[in-house]
Amino acid sequence: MTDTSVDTGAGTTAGGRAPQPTGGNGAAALERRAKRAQRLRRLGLHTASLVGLILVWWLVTRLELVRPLYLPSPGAVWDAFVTANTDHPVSEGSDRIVRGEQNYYLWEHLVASLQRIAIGVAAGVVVGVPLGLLMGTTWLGVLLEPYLNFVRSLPPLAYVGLLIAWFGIGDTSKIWLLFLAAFPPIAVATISGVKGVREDQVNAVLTLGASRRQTLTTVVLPSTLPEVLTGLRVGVGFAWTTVVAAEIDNGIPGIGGLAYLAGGQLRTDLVIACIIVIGFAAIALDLGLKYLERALVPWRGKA
Amino acid sequence: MTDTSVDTGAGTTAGGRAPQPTGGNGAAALERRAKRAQRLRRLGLHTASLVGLILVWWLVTRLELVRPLYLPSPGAVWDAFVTANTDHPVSEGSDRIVRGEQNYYLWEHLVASLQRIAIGVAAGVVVGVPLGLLMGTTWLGVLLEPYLNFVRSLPPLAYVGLLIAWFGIGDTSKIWLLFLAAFPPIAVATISGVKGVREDQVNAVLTLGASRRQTLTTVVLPSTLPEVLTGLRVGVGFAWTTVVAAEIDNGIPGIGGLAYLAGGQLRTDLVIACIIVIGFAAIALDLGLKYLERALVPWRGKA
Amino acid sequence: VESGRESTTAADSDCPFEPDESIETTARIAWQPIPNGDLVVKDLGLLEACMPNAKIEWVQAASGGDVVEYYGGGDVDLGLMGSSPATIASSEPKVRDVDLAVVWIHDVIGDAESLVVKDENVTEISQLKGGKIAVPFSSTAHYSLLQALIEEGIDPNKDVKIINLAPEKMPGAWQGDQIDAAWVWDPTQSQLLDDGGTRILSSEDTAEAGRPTFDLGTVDRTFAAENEEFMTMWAKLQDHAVKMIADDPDAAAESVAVVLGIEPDAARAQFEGLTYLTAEEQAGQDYLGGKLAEDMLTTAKFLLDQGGITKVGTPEEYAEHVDAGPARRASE
Amino acid sequence: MADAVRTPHRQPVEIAGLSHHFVVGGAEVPALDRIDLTIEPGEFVTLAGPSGCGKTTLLRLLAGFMRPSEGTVSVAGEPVRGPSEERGVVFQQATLFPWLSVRRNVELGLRLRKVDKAEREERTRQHLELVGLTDFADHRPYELSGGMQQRCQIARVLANDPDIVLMDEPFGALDALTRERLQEELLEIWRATGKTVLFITHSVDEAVFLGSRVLVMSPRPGRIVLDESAVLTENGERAAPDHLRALPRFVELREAVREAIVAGQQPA
Amino acid sequence: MADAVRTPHRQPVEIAGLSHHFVVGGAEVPALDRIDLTIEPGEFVTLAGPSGCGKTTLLRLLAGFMRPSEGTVSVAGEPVRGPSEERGVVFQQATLFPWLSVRRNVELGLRLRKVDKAEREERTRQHLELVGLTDFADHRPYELSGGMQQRCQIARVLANDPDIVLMDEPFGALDALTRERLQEELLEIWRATGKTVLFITHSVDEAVFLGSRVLVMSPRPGRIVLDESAVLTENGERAAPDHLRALPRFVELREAVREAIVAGQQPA
Ligand SMILES: Nc1ncnc2c1ncn2[C@@H]1O[C@H](COP(=O)(O)OP(=O)(O)OP(=O)(O)O)[C@@H](O)[C@H]1O
Ligand SMILES: Nc1ncnc2c1ncn2[C@@H]1O[C@H](COP(=O)(O)OP(=O)(O)OP(=O)(O)O)[C@@H](O)[C@H]1O
Ligand SMILES: [Mg+2]
Ligand SMILES: [Mg+2]
Repeated sequence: MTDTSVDTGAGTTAGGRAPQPTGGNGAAALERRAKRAQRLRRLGLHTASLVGLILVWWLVTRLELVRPLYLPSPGAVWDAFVTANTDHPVSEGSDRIVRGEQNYYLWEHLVASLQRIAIGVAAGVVVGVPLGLLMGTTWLGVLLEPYLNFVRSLPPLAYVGLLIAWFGIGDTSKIWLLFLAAFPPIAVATISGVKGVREDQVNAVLTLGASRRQTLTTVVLPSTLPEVLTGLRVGVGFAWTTVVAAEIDNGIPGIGGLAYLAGGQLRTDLVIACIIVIGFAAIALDLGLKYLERALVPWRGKA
Repeated sequence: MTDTSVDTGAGTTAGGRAPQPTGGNGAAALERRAKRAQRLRRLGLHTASLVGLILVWWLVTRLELVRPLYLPSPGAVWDAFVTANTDHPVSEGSDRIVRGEQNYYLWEHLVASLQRIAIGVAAGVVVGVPLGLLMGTTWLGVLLEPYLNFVRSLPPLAYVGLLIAWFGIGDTSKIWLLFLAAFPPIAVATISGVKGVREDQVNAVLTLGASRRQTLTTVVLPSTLPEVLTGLRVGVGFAWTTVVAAEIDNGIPGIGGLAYLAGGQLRTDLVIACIIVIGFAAIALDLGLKYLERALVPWRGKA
Repeated sequence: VESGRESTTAADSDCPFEPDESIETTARIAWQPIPNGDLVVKDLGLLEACMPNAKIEWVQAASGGDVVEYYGGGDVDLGLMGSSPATIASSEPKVRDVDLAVVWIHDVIGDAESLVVKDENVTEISQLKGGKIAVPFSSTAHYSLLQALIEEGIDPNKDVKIINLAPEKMPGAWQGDQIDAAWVWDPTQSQLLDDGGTRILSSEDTAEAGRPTFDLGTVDRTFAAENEEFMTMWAKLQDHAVKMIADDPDAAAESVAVVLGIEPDAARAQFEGLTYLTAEEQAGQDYLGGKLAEDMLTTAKFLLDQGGITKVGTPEEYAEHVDAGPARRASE
Repeated sequence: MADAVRTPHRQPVEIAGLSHHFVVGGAEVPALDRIDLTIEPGEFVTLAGPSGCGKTTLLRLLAGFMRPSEGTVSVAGEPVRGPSEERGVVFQQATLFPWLSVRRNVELGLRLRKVDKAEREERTRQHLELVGLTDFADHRPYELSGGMQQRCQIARVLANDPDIVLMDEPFGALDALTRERLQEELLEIWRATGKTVLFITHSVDEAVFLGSRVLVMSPRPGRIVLDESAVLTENGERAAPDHLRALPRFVELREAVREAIVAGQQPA
Repeated sequence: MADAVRTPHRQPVEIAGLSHHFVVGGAEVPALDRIDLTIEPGEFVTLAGPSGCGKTTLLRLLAGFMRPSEGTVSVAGEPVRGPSEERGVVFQQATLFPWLSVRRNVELGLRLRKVDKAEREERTRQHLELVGLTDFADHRPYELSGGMQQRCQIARVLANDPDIVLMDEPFGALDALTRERLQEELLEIWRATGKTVLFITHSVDEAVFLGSRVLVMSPRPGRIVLDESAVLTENGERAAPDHLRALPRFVELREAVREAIVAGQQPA
């Protein structure tokens, strides 16, 4: 099904409205133009809803419906955001200049976390997809499934201590934690995808002479791809939610570590600035994954 | 694809080995017997691997490869488990009897957490599935998707303070947190499932006179069901991982809260007992969900 | 399973004084797992016994910051927190969100929080230059550590690497040689000492240098004003617990052990590192009666420098957030 | 809405200047080229043409599954904006719902339109019988053979009693006997109800035998190259099936259709 | 493995006491009942029978997609344990891979067997041409019409050059002309390579025209009720297609097959 007009069933021409006859004009060009218009409309929609949201937020704080301890005004958060990205005096009037927060700019904290997430999620894919394929197609699934379910339900806060004891307080333990967050949804989605592979597609490739391994790579994997990508998106989301738990201990630089410290100091404005930065970074990452999905799985809903 | 012999393609007769000819003997009965045998074999496999694992654990602690502070022996953990489930003197010889841990038995802590998770996940389904259907089929998807991605990537530890401020320190804020953990994977999976619905199945039901709502309930929802269930399983798993974060503050009774308190007192044996209880409870829950899946979606991989 | 079940076996304990049946307040009290009189009061159900018609709710909190948030949400009326969060909460702009007063000093932190070093050749904090020191940030230990470093002329941002680490994770990092020292409390402190660590400084020392740290009892000021009798009884019982720690440490330790879920012996050992003050001592000039407000001002100035707060209040403002009333009434 | 048998509308299906192309990898692939066609109510139009000439595309445009690149499709004067219950579709590849039993699949349309239970059950029973699936009513679609799936689909559409029936090679997967039986049943239903039918087939014989009007399309891009009335009468009455094939007009028409298909395929 | 054209084995396909039932909701649904059949290497066996009689089931058992409830299937003396590249299958419902272009689908078997590039491309080109999809080589399967998908599937199987070709109504979705052309091409390939072919069809004419041996199955449970040699010779040579249909033996056989199918369907 296409993106916007799914349930009308008129899937071919995007946008849902029938284009007018246009004489000799190249219809591919026409389609491109319609797409651009649609993209613009979308952007408008998002901007409008964002502005609306900020306005509501501003009003709520302005009317003092919520105490600033919990919800500072947009202005205060913006100030915290700017301060965290610049060299600034430690307090008003002081001549001691500090760099950002905890000696790193906010964007440096973000980059540090992004690196950890990237490695953790990459490891999650490298382990989760083959493991999922294996578990979905062999008796290993029966054996390992309970352990997978065990691991994927453990609260990081309960076992992060063990990780630190084993892998130290450096990045290794943090990456492990992010990996352990990202890999189970990827593995679960892969297994579920494998179960949905059409029997006759497997049969077909076997009659063409595929070996066990070739069946996996030429049929099971591509046909599982949509679910793997959904799993990946969920996994990345999980990794983000775990970034604070991962960076509670020795997590500077790191946006999660910063948010935690700021929380401990009751600096809600900075906490919310961190939250928003995390949210936007996550949205951007997810957008990228969606483009990947569209490029890799053009046949979804068609066959 | 069936459960065990997927990639051989011999999907119809479970077990992968051809049953011998049996004369007039009812073949359905034969199949039932084969299934029972398989179930027994599975149980054996699991027991064996569990025993093996405990043995390795015991050896590791016995040979003192790891300090008991990080990994206590199975015996110590068992003792902590038993103590936590009984009335026992505060110390040997003392006549002050305490009940379990923190005045609750361990199983009561577990039940308390299970209640919260059940409510949170139920809310996640009630909100996530309709929202996912709506977002997958209407322009609301375009509008809400960034917000969904925003919410699903927020680290609970960063915003649990806000929840407490809004919903108090009682169960409400904890359930909210668990809801916010469980609902995004459900919604994301639903959206992804909707995208995979075959266009012609939607077309078919529309030519039968289905309204918009009827299309959703009679075609989109059932055909999305496998992915919704995968999402639900991931969501439940995720709720479990969040249970400590939810119960850090005023989380007694609660297995997550107990694990957190025990951790602060360096009582690793109790922490690990909690972890194992959480893990087993999660496995049991997941098993139930898998049965549900098998009962609800018998056509997977066939059409 | 319902929450709020309190100790079953000790709840029938008697009130040490004449129970006051006229008090019908509902009081919600935030507690933290710190071995002091508050836990004894909680475990023995003294408040419940002495004010049979009052409704007491105990709310567990993981840190002082959490308690401040509880106040902000209107979820608690009394709460225990360290001197740093109490100072933050008494400074602009937080004071606008939570209006609380310090009414009790549960303990003065002494050897209970100390700097333990790994290398036995290190005897001076200055020798830690270039090393890694672990401490839970935003805690009283963090404050003491920074004070001690600055005292010695060591720049906490440059000369040493200070790492935020939760106490329960320190033994692992310690074992793995990832930290050179830690400023921390029990049971981690004892664990590190057992693991070959040496104590070179403690909060006792920083206190002597004029930078004491406390675990403070706080109350919502409106609540305190409206419930004077309750506050008095509360302070009397806290005083009773303090005296019990001094006079019958075994019984007190048992209560603490029950709440913390540890051995009574371990609990008893932890008493050693803390100084407990009777109501009379508290009400005096050295503490609630005067100096505590100054200590808070000092703390505030320091926190400003560290970026913890944005503005230091006037001495009068801090004095306003200290209320020796309940302690004084209790000691009479 | 709730009455199962409706009086068919008396308005034609009009196709004007209809062109359609698909965009494949940025390039345009033409499928239909300026088709003008009016189907009168009650006509049984059969459509033949080489594989890939655009028959299914035309049917899908009529059904409202896609919007044409150019031109218009209208039914009863109203432009087609999407699928509707008045235009039932038998798909080339059966689209049964695997979560419903055969019976449920067949009665789905009636359920959706809230036809009352007694009537629904009766119509379902009738149509299951019609396609010979009575014994398989409680099976799931994936437990049926290919031909049985196709029959189930036909029952589903006919049970819903649409004014216009669009059928894309409905009998392609059936054995000769079943096929003949269903052909006659379909004609019977058509005669009794006056439905408008568009019937795509590969069998020239079937096209001429069933149609009251026969169309042939040429491939790439699809154009209509033959459009003949095929109301074969014998003494002024529609001829009985047995006699029909013997009529000289039948043989003649069959030859014409075959030639049109061959001619259309030549340049490709 | 790496040579694309292999000499076919000289061993028969043997089916002994083969029965199969499906379990639907706890109840047994019989599909095949004690079938004994030996297909000699190089035979072109056509199989007809009413819809749902078990043709596809038999083919899937031969292919090794399922294990029979009773009895054995063996090829060249070896029991069939699963699908194998020596038994190519054209499915009743095309199972193309939507993630591969038409060309990639056709060359998949050659790729899997690591046939070298030049030969692979040549064979792919040939077979795309054979089924008339040269112009659509870079399309995706879902961008093809139903008949084109079926042709693509045929090309995919033939390009892989299996010893035994199992075809389940391969020409069902094709127009008459394309169908005739492919019938002849298939015969040509069969004659040239000596492959063993099992060909399921609904067209009695096609069954008799193509087969060197014609089988008819009866429904529920499937049994073989007709098994006739159909090597139609004219002056000792296999008859040319044009003359074939005129032979009295052809007409006779066609009548016999039709009657067998009708007889089989009667009791149902
Ligand atoms: N979704 C699509 N995307 C791109 N091209 C398509 C699509 N559907 C059909 N086509 C192309 O349009 C042309 C006409 O296809 P159509 O399905 O209408 O043929 P048809 O006449 O039904 O053939 P058949 O008898 O084989 O079913 C073909 O060339 C086909 O490749
Ligand atoms: N997966 C299945 N589960 C249950 N029953 C099945 C299954 N597949 C086939 N059957 C049943 O087995 C019988 C034979 O089916 P089969 O597909 O072999 O028929 P066929 O001869 O190929 O028919 P057609 O010509 O319509 O394709 C049918 O009654 C069908 O309902
Ligand atoms: Mg078609
Ligand atoms: Mg079949």
